[in-house]
Amino acid sequence: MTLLEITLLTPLLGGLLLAFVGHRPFGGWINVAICAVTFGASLAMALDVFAHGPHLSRGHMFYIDAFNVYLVALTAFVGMTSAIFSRPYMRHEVERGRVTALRLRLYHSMYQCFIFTMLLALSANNLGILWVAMEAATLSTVLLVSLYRTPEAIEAAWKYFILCGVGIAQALFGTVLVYFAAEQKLGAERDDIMLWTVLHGAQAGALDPAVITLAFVFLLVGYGTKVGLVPLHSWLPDAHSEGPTPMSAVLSGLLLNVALYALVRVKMLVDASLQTNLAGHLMMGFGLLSFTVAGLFLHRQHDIKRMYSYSSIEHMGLMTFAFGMGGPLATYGALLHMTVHSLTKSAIFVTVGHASQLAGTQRIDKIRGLIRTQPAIGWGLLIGTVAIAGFPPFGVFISEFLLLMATMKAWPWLAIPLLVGLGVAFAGLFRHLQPMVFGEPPPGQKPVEANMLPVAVHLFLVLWLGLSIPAFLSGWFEQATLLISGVSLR
Amino acid sequence: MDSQLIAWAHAALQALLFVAAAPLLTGWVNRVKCHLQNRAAAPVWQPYRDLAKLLRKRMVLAENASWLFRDVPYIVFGAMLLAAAVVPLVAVRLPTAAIADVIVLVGFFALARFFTALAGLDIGTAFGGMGASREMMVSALAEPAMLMAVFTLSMTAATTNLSIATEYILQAGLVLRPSFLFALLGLAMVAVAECSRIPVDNPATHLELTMLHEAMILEYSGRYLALIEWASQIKLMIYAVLIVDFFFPWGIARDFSAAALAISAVAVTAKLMLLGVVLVAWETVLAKKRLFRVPQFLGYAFLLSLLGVLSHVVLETGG
Amino acid sequence: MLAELSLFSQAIILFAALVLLTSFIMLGQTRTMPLIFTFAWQGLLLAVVTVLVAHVSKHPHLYVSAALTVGLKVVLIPWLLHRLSVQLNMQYDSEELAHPSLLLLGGAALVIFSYYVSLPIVHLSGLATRNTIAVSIAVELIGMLLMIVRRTAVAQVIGFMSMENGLFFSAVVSTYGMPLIVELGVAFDVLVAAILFGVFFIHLRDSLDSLDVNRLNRLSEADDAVPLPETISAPPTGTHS
Amino acid sequence: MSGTNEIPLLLAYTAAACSLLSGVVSVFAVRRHPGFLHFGSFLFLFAAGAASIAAGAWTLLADITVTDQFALGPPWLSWHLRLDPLSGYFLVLLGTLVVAASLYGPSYTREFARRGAAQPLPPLGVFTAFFVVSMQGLLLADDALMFMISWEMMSLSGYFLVAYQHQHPANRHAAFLYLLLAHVGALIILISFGVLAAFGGGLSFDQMRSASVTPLWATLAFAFAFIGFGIKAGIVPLHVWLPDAHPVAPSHISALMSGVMIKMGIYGIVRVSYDLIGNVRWEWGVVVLIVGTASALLGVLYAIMQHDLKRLLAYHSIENIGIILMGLGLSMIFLGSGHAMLGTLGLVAALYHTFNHALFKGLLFLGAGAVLYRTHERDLDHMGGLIHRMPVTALMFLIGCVAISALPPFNGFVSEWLTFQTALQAPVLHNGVLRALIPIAAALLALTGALAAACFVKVFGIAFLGKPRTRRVAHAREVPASMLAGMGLLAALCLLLGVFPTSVIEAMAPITRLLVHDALPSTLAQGWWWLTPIAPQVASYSAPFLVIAIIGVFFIGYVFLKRRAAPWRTGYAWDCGFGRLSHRMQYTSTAFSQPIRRVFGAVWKVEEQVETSALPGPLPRAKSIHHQLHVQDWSWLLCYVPIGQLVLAAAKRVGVIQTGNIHTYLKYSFVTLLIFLWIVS
Repeated sequence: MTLLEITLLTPLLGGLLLAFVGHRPFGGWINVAICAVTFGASLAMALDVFAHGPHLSRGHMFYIDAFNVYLVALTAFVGMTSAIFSRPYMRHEVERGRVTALRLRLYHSMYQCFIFTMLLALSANNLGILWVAMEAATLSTVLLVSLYRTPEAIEAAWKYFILCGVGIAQALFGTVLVYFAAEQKLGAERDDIMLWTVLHGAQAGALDPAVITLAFVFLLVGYGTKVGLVPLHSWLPDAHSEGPTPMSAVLSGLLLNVALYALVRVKMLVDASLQTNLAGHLMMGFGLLSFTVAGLFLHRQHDIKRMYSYSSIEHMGLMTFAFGMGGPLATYGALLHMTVHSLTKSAIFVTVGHASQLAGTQRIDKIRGLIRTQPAIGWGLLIGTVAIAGFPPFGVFISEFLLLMATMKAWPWLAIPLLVGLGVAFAGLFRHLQPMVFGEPPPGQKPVEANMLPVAVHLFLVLWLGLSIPAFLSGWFEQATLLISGVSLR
Repeated sequence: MDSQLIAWAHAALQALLFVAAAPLLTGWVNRVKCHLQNRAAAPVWQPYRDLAKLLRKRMVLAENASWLFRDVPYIVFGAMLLAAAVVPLVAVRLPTAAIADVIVLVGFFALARFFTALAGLDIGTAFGGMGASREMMVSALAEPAMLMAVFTLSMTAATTNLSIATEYILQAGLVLRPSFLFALLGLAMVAVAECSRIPVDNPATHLELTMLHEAMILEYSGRYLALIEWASQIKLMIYAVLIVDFFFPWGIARDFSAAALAISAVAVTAKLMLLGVVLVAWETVLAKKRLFRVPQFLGYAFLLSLLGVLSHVVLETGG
Repeated sequence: MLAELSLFSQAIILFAALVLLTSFIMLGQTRTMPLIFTFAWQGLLLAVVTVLVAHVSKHPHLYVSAALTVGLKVVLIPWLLHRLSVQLNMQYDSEELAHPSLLLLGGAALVIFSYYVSLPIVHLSGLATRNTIAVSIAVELIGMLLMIVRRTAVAQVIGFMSMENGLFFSAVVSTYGMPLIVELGVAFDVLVAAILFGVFFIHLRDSLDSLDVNRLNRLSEADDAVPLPETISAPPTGTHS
Repeated sequence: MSGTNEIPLLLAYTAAACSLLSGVVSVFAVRRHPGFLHFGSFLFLFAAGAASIAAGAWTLLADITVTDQFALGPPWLSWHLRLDPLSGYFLVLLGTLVVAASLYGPSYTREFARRGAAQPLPPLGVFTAFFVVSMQGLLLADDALMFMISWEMMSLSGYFLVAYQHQHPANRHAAFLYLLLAHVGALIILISFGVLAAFGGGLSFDQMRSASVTPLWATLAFAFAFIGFGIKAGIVPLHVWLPDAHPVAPSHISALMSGVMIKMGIYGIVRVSYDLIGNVRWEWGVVVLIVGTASALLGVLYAIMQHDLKRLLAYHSIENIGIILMGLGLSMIFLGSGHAMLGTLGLVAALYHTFNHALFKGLLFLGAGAVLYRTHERDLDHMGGLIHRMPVTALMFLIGCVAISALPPFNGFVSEWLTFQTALQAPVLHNGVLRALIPIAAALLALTGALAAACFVKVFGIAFLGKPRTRRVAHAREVPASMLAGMGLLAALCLLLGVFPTSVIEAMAPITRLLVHDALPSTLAQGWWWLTPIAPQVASYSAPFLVIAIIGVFFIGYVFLKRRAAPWRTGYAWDCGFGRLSHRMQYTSTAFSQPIRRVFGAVWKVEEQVETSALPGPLPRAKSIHHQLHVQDWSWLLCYVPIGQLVLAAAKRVGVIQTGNIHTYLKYSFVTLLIFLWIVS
């Protein structure tokens, strides 16, 4: 029973167990326990990979290398902390009658299935399995989005389902084309040609450029929808604002990362066979468009969760732009940005959840005086937003600093739209944040029972990454950079 | 070493002479004005008698006056004394001129004006506020014009040290410089504004609406008023001597021999008396301007001194 | 060119054309019930093509895929949709299309476009069925067009499912089907999707009391007034009264 | 690296450690025992200030440059530190003001610790500590990463301090504007470092120094650096955040902000243009001179119109930054056209004025804080007669006012005098236009000086002299001794720097040797008594002599006149016979600035309404007159409001995408796919 199998099976079995016992008062604790076990196993696996290098499972079905090992650990960790947060949150929702016992059971089991599908997608070596895992992730979150059964929630869930369904269908066609190109070159009789390791191996260079480019376009549109790149992003704000907050935290923190991971896996294949950096240019264009448009969207939001979902779109656009640029510095910055963004954004969604419970609404102009009512939530939201806006000493600043330096070196004139976008996004975020956090609270606003431990742990980690990146993590990033961009950093 | 000592002694002597002669110039100006307006004129040393009377009289202070009100006369008089020590009156090689150059001289005037305005505000009456506000407005407009005029001189003589500059112009002899003509007119108009003479302010009257300088020192009496009156007389003398040194320096002593000093004393007295007559003629011809016409007047002064600098830069240095 | 192909290849091309035809019928269909039946027909034709390809390319696992297609796309999903429509008494609803002729022209344009797109693949692929790749792409794009145009949720589901058909068809045609494990995964996903659609119909029905998707636009920002920030509207300090 | 060289760096580290400790200690200063904040954290802050002064002074006097490396940040990009005379000089500046603020702070913050106070104490202490440590880090930074981290942390901690009393909407508005412009400034600085890093091949300043940058890119890098640092320094079009942000922070923080934070902008400009880019071009000097003159003039003109004391002082910071930039501009012009010695003189004048401004602006803000502490009043028109009730504060404030108005015995005059001397050497230049332009700039500097004097006569006259205008001001008492100590330290330094300029300029020689490889040889030609920057015969100024003369006059006056004269008696002020004057008959600050408002009318956007309600009856008698004056800043209306509306309009147009209709969303993905396919094929 290798560590990888434990990491994958625990959430699956947990999901089944919680399907029956999820609604009990200790259901929340079981959820946390399962996530803890998963995190423990993934951490052990990560240390093992760190010690012995990439790990290919027996049937070549799963492949853990420097690129996805820290993502697996990160997914499990954020899953655990969101589970810790979701326990008091869901109990509060149940007390307020917004969620029935049956739905709580559904919530917990779907939560674990969602964690399982993401871990499966990250570790799958077969591109087909990767696609199946992504589709399953969509399906498991659709029910979560429509948990509250309000008309808006159902509408959001329907749109999420249709748009992601169509997107994933494109991705399937892309996968088929990749399979087709591989079959041409490696012969039809071998059954392992869908394995990423094989495709990325020495002889991958010979895949037919025309077909691979076509495949990349379909995959880019497919997985791009899941990453939430503009103009395919429309489902993301609705799904975030209508679903329960723990789900938004996990969705925004992890699912977008997994989709981008899949996209980059495919880009590595395409770069290997194409001489021109066409794939990179497409991603840069897509990323820059999302970055600037999402920045402008921040200014017009009325719902706090929608605002932070647009901030997620903006950051995913920045990461896509960085991966598109492809230099060693940019790739290192993008990998670091993936980590710190998911940590910070999930911490922010935790505080946003408690803030909306405290104010009883998600409308920005009705949330007032957070610091005065409950300092923990007020300061947590303020510092979280400061971190996500890219202020030192937090990690987001370091990754944005590296990205800007790389842009200045490779495409000096592209730095201008980046900086304008950063400025506009910062203005949008803080314009809405200030009235919420500062000022006098409305009469009768009582503090709400909140577990701020996840927020503190996340922000501490981001602060630690901001000040000095530990050697082992930086080692992973450098190996991954070598893998992705082909050029070593030092 | 002893020559240094003698030079310092001469400088101190000249400063005392300067301070002593200041009321004389004012007495002369008042006397000529009375003659021009065919009134019976007071003797030339009348200002001395006024100062002596004031020094003896008992002072009356407003009940709201603070310690600042009581210290301002000394600060103003000290500043004027230092300014007088720096300006070469009869001899040129003045060691004291190294204490402060022409920009510091403008600084002294600003210091004196700053504290007089504060004294005006200290009592808390409308007159003090009005005088201070208007005086600061006029001085704000006069200072750039004065500095532009001074720049013309110091750029020509490549120094801001007054005695070295006067010596340079003396050695250069009679040279027709358009920049000096403009600088002279500019400096004269600024001098009129700074010493609160006719077109800007009326030194003779105590009418609330017309007075600028007088409004600030309305509450002073006794020895404080003496010190302040004396300081303003010294200020008038300094401006007159500046104009004489910059534009008509002939006859000023270049060494401390008795003969040279005697000649330069006579030359300076004659020039100052001539300048007094010109000032009186200017004042009888013109009437006091309305307050918000003064900026236009000072605008012309600035324009003239600016023309001075430009003509120096463009015409005289060439290239 | 068609002549020198073996009889079976010719049959494959014929049935591919028929699948394309069903796509066009669905595009033009306004009533719900015939729409569901046409979808079933498309599934059946697809299964036949898969059997033919399995026979020509001697890939045994394609028979399993064909069986799966028949089970899912011909029997289970149409029956599910039919039962739901009857339950929500929508079977007689019909939906008027804005300008049907333009729509069909659009479909034709899509076919030409997909042919243009698939040219690099066709000249590379050595398979007998290479020239049906263009058709498979066309079926998929028309499925998407169907989703965009139709208003009722059922029609959108049908569009989604016909897109899945197109994808399955291209997999079969271009690479003689994916490895079995992937086929199973895809089939499983489609099945779960179908169930979820059913669940959603009920929610939509009782929340919106109609399946008209166009009425789903609460979450719109288009006409929201941009909240004027404190910075612009707040009077800058320095006033004095 | 011999033993003694290490010490300044160790002192700098202890300084940073002390300020961090003050932050840690203030965390415990909760409501029940505020002593932690008052004595614990301010004590550590005092130690931090003292250590900074020691480190800076040691580097300056011993003229040594020490470098070090920290293993922070990504492994292949560690933090580089460097303590050279330039950063030593600014460390001394920072240390002096931190020491003064830590003396002043304890009793000033007692007001926040009172029962009903709206804000908890710990955030004030923590963010002050971050504010100081980030500035120390900024001065020691030797690579782009550490510089940017310390720079943005300085802005961030400043934001929290400005938003400390966040119950007032105006404070929130000011804090948002401050952080927005600080962030935009930081991003622009990032571009400048990006350009230098691209040429230098790395992020550390040593690589940038050795980089050979083409003139075009060097100008671009300088332009971005100047704009980025200019936003923080508050040059005219970019200054709008400063008059809102500084006044709302607690007074000892406003003193630190106005005194030190905007000087970091100047430090940045000097570091990038003189040190990193190296060969300065004279075109840059012309731009800096023009911007400096504009900032100086507009800064003072806007300051005169203010009637809020702290807002007036903030506007004055803009004026003094303008004067510093004029010095820098002149230095760049002379350096660019090959006159190294005059370039050095300009740089010395600019750096000297930076130190002077830090001192007297800090003193004035602490004075304003003392008045606020006692009277809770910031509006000049509600003050008056404070000299009788707060004599020592009045004396300190007077020294500050005289120093800032650049009047002879004090330090403001020396630096302005040096700037004038640099301007007067214009004929040396070969470029005719410059020879004409520089004297005009000098004349405008004189106008600024005179207007500043007018403004501070108004401030001191209306606030401290005359009769008290409101009841609260009438009952004011003198502030506790510790606050006076803080102010006293700065006042004494103002006098010392004014009277002994030669020794200060001598101490600054290492900086100019480092940056321009030249020093002023003839400063000490005539001994420390005379200041002769260029040459004894060109210009000389002896401040000690001047102070002795004034003391002499006081002595003579006292000995000959006072003792022998009869004692003075008090009487009523002259009231033209109408009877007792009331305090309402005094000039108010708006009345005082009315003549200047009429003369320079076009500079502001003035809206003035006077409504008189007449009494019934034939005679035109007024029952009541209501005067409404509203002076607005043109740059806020012309630059910032349009940009804000532009962004909001773009946001509105962009919002159209999110129609909420699923079909349009599907259309988007469909069209994107088609476009990509078209691009690819």
